[in-house]
Amino acid sequence: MKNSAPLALDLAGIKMNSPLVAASGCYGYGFEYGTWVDLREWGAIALQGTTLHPREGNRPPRLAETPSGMLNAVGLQNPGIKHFLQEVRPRLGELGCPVIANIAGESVAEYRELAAILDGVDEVSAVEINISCPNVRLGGISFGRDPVAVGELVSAVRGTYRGPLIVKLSMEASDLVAVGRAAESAGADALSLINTLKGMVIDIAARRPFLGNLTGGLSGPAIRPVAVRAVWEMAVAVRIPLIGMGGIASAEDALQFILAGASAVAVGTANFIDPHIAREINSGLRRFLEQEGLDHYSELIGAARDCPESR
Amino acid sequence: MKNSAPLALDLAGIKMNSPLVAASGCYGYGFEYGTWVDLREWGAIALQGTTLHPREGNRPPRLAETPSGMLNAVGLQNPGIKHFLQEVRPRLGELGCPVIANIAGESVAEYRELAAILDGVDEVSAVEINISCPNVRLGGISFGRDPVAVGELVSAVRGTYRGPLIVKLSMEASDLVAVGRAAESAGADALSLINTLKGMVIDIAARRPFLGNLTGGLSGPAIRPVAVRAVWEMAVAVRIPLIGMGGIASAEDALQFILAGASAVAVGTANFIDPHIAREINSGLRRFLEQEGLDHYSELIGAARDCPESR
Amino acid sequence: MEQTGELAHRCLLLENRELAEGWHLFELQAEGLVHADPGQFVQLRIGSATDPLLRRPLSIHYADAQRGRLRLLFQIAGSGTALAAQFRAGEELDLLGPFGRGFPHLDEKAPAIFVGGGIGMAPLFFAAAVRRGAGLPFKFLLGGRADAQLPPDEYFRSHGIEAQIVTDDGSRGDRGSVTLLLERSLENLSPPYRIHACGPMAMLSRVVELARPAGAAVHLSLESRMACGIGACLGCVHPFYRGEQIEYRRVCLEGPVFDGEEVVFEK
Amino acid sequence: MEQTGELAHRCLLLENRELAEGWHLFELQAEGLVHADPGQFVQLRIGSATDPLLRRPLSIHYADAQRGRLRLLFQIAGSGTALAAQFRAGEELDLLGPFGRGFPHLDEKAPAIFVGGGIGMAPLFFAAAVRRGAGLPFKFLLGGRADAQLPPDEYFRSHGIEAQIVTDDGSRGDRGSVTLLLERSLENLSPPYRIHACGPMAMLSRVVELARPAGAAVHLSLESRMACGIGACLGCVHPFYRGEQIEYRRVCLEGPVFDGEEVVFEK
Ligand SMILES: Cc1cc2nc3c(=O)[nH]c(=O)nc-3n(C[C@H](O)[C@H](O)[C@H](O)COP(=O)(O)OP(=O)(O)OC[C@H]3O[C@@H](n4cnc5c(N)ncnc54)[C@H](O)[C@@H]3O)c2cc1C
Ligand SMILES: Cc1cc2nc3c(=O)[nH]c(=O)nc-3n(C[C@H](O)[C@H](O)[C@H](O)COP(=O)(O)OP(=O)(O)OC[C@H]3O[C@@H](n4cnc5c(N)ncnc54)[C@H](O)[C@@H]3O)c2cc1C
Ligand SMILES: Cc1cc2nc3c(=O)[nH]c(=O)nc-3n(C[C@H](O)[C@H](O)[C@H](O)COP(=O)(O)O)c2cc1C
Ligand SMILES: Cc1cc2nc3c(=O)[nH]c(=O)nc-3n(C[C@H](O)[C@H](O)[C@H](O)COP(=O)(O)O)c2cc1C
Ligand code: FES
Ligand code: FES
Repeated sequence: MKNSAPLALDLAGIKMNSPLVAASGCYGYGFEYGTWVDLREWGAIALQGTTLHPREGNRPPRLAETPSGMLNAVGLQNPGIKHFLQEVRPRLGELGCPVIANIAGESVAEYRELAAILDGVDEVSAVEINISCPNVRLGGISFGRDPVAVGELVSAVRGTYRGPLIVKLSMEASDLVAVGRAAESAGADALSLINTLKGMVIDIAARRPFLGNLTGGLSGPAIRPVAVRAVWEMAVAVRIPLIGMGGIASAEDALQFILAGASAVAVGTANFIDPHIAREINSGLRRFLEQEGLDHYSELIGAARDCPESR
Repeated sequence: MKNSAPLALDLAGIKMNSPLVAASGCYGYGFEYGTWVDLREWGAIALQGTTLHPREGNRPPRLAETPSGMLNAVGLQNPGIKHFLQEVRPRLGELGCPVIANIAGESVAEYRELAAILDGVDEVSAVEINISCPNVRLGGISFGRDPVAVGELVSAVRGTYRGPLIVKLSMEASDLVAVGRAAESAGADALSLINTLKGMVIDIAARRPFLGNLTGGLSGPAIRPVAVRAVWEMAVAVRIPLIGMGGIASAEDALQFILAGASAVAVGTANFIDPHIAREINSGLRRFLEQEGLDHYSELIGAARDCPESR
Repeated sequence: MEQTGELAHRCLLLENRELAEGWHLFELQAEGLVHADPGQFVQLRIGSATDPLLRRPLSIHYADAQRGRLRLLFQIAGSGTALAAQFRAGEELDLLGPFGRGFPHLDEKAPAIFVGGGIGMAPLFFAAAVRRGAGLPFKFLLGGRADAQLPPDEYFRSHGIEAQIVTDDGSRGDRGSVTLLLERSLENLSPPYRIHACGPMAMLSRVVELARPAGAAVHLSLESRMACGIGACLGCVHPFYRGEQIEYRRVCLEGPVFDGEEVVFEK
Repeated sequence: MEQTGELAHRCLLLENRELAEGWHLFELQAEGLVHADPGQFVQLRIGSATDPLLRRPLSIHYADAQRGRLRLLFQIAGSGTALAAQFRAGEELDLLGPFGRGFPHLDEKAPAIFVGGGIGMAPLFFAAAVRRGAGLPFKFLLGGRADAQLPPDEYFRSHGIEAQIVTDDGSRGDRGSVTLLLERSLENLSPPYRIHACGPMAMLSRVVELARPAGAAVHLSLESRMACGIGACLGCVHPFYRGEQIEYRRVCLEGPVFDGEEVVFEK
């Protein structure tokens, strides 16, 4: 994983200049922010979720602010994989950093088909399968909850996609660690965690749920302690690298996840507040390494486990 | 449930002047705050958790602040049920409002014994069984996760305690709604939800978890959207009343839970910021009823479900 | 304007004035933002902590490119704007922008009618001032709740804007709604002209109805909850007609100003 | 003092002065708090939003009962105190208190030695001022990092306190730690006397060691993370010896001032 540059890494085959990933759904296709900011600060950009068929998404309002967090119920609005190949793919080279395609299906077959299509796409460095979107009702089957179902799903996708395969876990899982282990056994190369927590805001004046979709996914600093804990628990359970996320908004926050056991970290909501957040965090990480006299951030991965109580 | 006073209720046999409950573990035995504030603003006070044997609790630090929330890892420090009967019980009359005893055991037998002891205690209006404390390792068995285990536990306690029995649920449950239904079937008179979410903060300078117990329970406004959603989902699944909690700090917050389906609401963390919070919320609720031309708050229970999308 | 250059701006707050009841006018030193178009907006950060978390979108109310000065005008609507109202001269504000697409065709000869409902006048004021500067004809119609809840006449006049004002209670101008004013104006005017409106949805809907028989082009500035403001989160969408179909468009990127005929109004 | 009366206080901030590098002195109009004892503390709310969520415990640094004035003195230690440092004169602060048990025996004839490490001097100053007011003997020993990181001599003198100061770099007083000063003081003094100390744990531990041979009573003011401040949440506990046993006591209610012999120091 080590490299001459203090923040560079090879994450399950993705060559990254920094452990920072732009979190899926929070960074569009990269171009939106690319108009304004230097995308090379990112180790990789996870694109917004793509489905087989176009999806119009949920009815508005789709956003609600909550204490130190926000709910979103976008509902995977996207133009579908065909449009992606035609319109988005040719432009991905412009981004200047590795691209992770995030996919969601309504059945195992759909996930497989999406993965098979992306297997031939050089512009995409890795596929992240979202088994966890809390804002979409996928015909009743909630893939993310059950370790056996997740195992089957990942095996199926693994059969058609040869590049780095990341599985993004849901906190809705009946047993998060078991789901992570199932994904690993079925051939996942890395795990992303956590996705948003299912939440709700009631509009008391209207006496109804505020969001058009009733519930939404909670993201932002509010969920950070839950996310750090999830990474901590997963890090001892699997051998594949973890991409930690949930409320990261500073180098200090990122370090919490790394010390807990994450090899890389993703930033979602914080982009909305500070579009230059990747630059900020990278330079904060470099400063920390200098202060602590370390050559490479990977020396910190999981280092909080060395304390006596955690053995 | 209705009564002449706009905020009064009979919650599963507990006669309350207000739907506000002081949340367990956040209000000591009531006396600590009673020195300073008028406890009659509370509909009921849930005492700090009591165990069969004295517990010294977890090693400090036990608290960490997080964005719009806090982690605690008190670890059920308490002098045990014997001390409770001798020292606390005689003084409970002073509090001036109904008292809910919150109990936690290390085995079904312990819960039963605790409940049996409290069955004879007039000063206690109800028993709340905590199947969910995330800060205590109870010999490996985590009661709160599994519907079958919860059913057995509640049945056992139901056999020895004749008063109102409240079951406090854990978000760690593999399937929250199933656990709530199991508790109802086994004879629970009400459900409390939610308890804290398991979380963690890493001290990056020390490169170790900040809390002495490594992980802690996340409470406060940060978790409110998750708690409102939990109440919303549970309210359609069971017929027994719900005591909603998680981040309530204002009348507006309390109304979100009530509109989502809670018959009563509990306030924990917000007491630490505003010890007069019960008075504030009660008067806010009365103001809201007046504005909306309602006679009793119970007309609002679950009213957010009347919106077209939620049918 | 082209979307190049800096996105993030730290701007000195020169003045925070209560221009009407609950309306705050910020005068900022903001060289990087003064070339924005009328109808574009900024995202203001409120405080340095994580509650409130999201920025608040505010239209550019006026820009003085020569002096490098920018104005925002906002009404206290909730906790975020209440906190913003407490900012004091001398503080540095944290802004992103300019975002979105503004009012089109402001340089056309045909008269422009600006129709504002309450604080909806904020971006229209800038548009009117631009036309005024270019010597192009326009009308400025404004409705409010009461005299005290609108800026003083003098504020408009000092910028060469002759505002026609009505209030719900008749405490300034006639009693009535701004769409009544628009109806009257349209009687005296023959096409072509353009209508630009901003205000509550019910008012905007009525404006579109009134303009339709006259065949006048209408552009509306919409509001929506926003997170990114930049087109990346798909959070701020509103439904629009696209021929027979309805599609969601991002208020922050495709808007906030849209062709009134395409806006879907029913819930 | 008796714990009766009001718990919640809204107090006008009269002055916010930077007394030393990163040290802020608040002068408050606070009639309801001025009868507190030295060593007691208040819980200060930072902002009206939910981040930061918890109040911050601060010792009462000085109370002028006649003029109804209260002082807090704090060092910027993190985000909460950094925000507090921005409060301006004219704002109303939200305080709870007074909480806890203060320094005992301040009215005794036997000399008192106050030993402060850095900002730990905050509550000791009040205790010393009380003894000074009663004409009772005391010594005031203070250690700091450097001259600029301590209040000016004049600040002590104007309250009749003759502070003996050492600094880590020798930029004020001798170079060294405050426990060296204490060692010297004890050489020249014969029991009975009482020691009251506040500062970093390592310093407090050393103070207890030094006092033991002389058989002097030592009271220490401890710090701890707090939520309620009132004894209800069991969050702020520290371990103490109780005979052979170790037990947790609440710093907010049983403390913050404890008998030094009972404090457990090792991790
Ligand atoms: C492009 C655009 C330009 C705007 N220009 C102005 C302006 O010039 N002057 C002005 O006074 N107001 C303007 N607004 C509205 C302004 O953004 C909201 O009033 C403000 O965000 C409310 O924040 P709050 O915290 O005070 O209220 P909240 O307590 O958050 O909510 C109060 C109301 O404000 C709305 N609101 C809350 N958050 C947002 C958000 N992130 N985006 C949009 N609406 C939100 C809600 O729908 C709610 O009804 C504009 C909005 C948009 C989208
Ligand atoms: C009884 C008591 C009296 C005190 N009196 C003073 C005083 O007079 N002047 C002064 O400068 N400081 C005093 N302190 C310490 C002061 O409370 C902390 O420095 C302050 O809470 C730090 O908050 P922060 O947000 O700036 O720092 P944070 O970013 O929260 O943390 C910085 C450091 O402060 C400590 N800290 C954070 N929160 C708390 C908390 N709730 N309680 C205790 N420690 C905390 C942490 O251990 C951490 O190392 C006192 C503490 C106690 C318990
Ligand atoms: C507006 C929004 C849209 C999102 N869409 C997706 C998505 O399409 N696919 C996905 O895997 N995660 C999605 N997420 C989850 C984020 O990638 C991330 O896991 C989560 O927000 C926690 O990180 P944060 O707190 O840094 O935002 C979305 C999050 C937000 C806020
Ligand atoms: C310091 C602290 C101690 C707690 N102890 C208990 C407990 O002993 N038993 C219990 O059932 N819940 C306990 N809880 C959980 C609260 O009762 C409540 O469910 C939770 O904090 C969410 O509510 P809040 O956000 O209003 O605090 C504790 C919470 C806190 C903050
Ligand atoms: S606010 Fe994010 S897309 Fe418009
Ligand atoms: S801070 Fe709650 S018991 Fe001390």
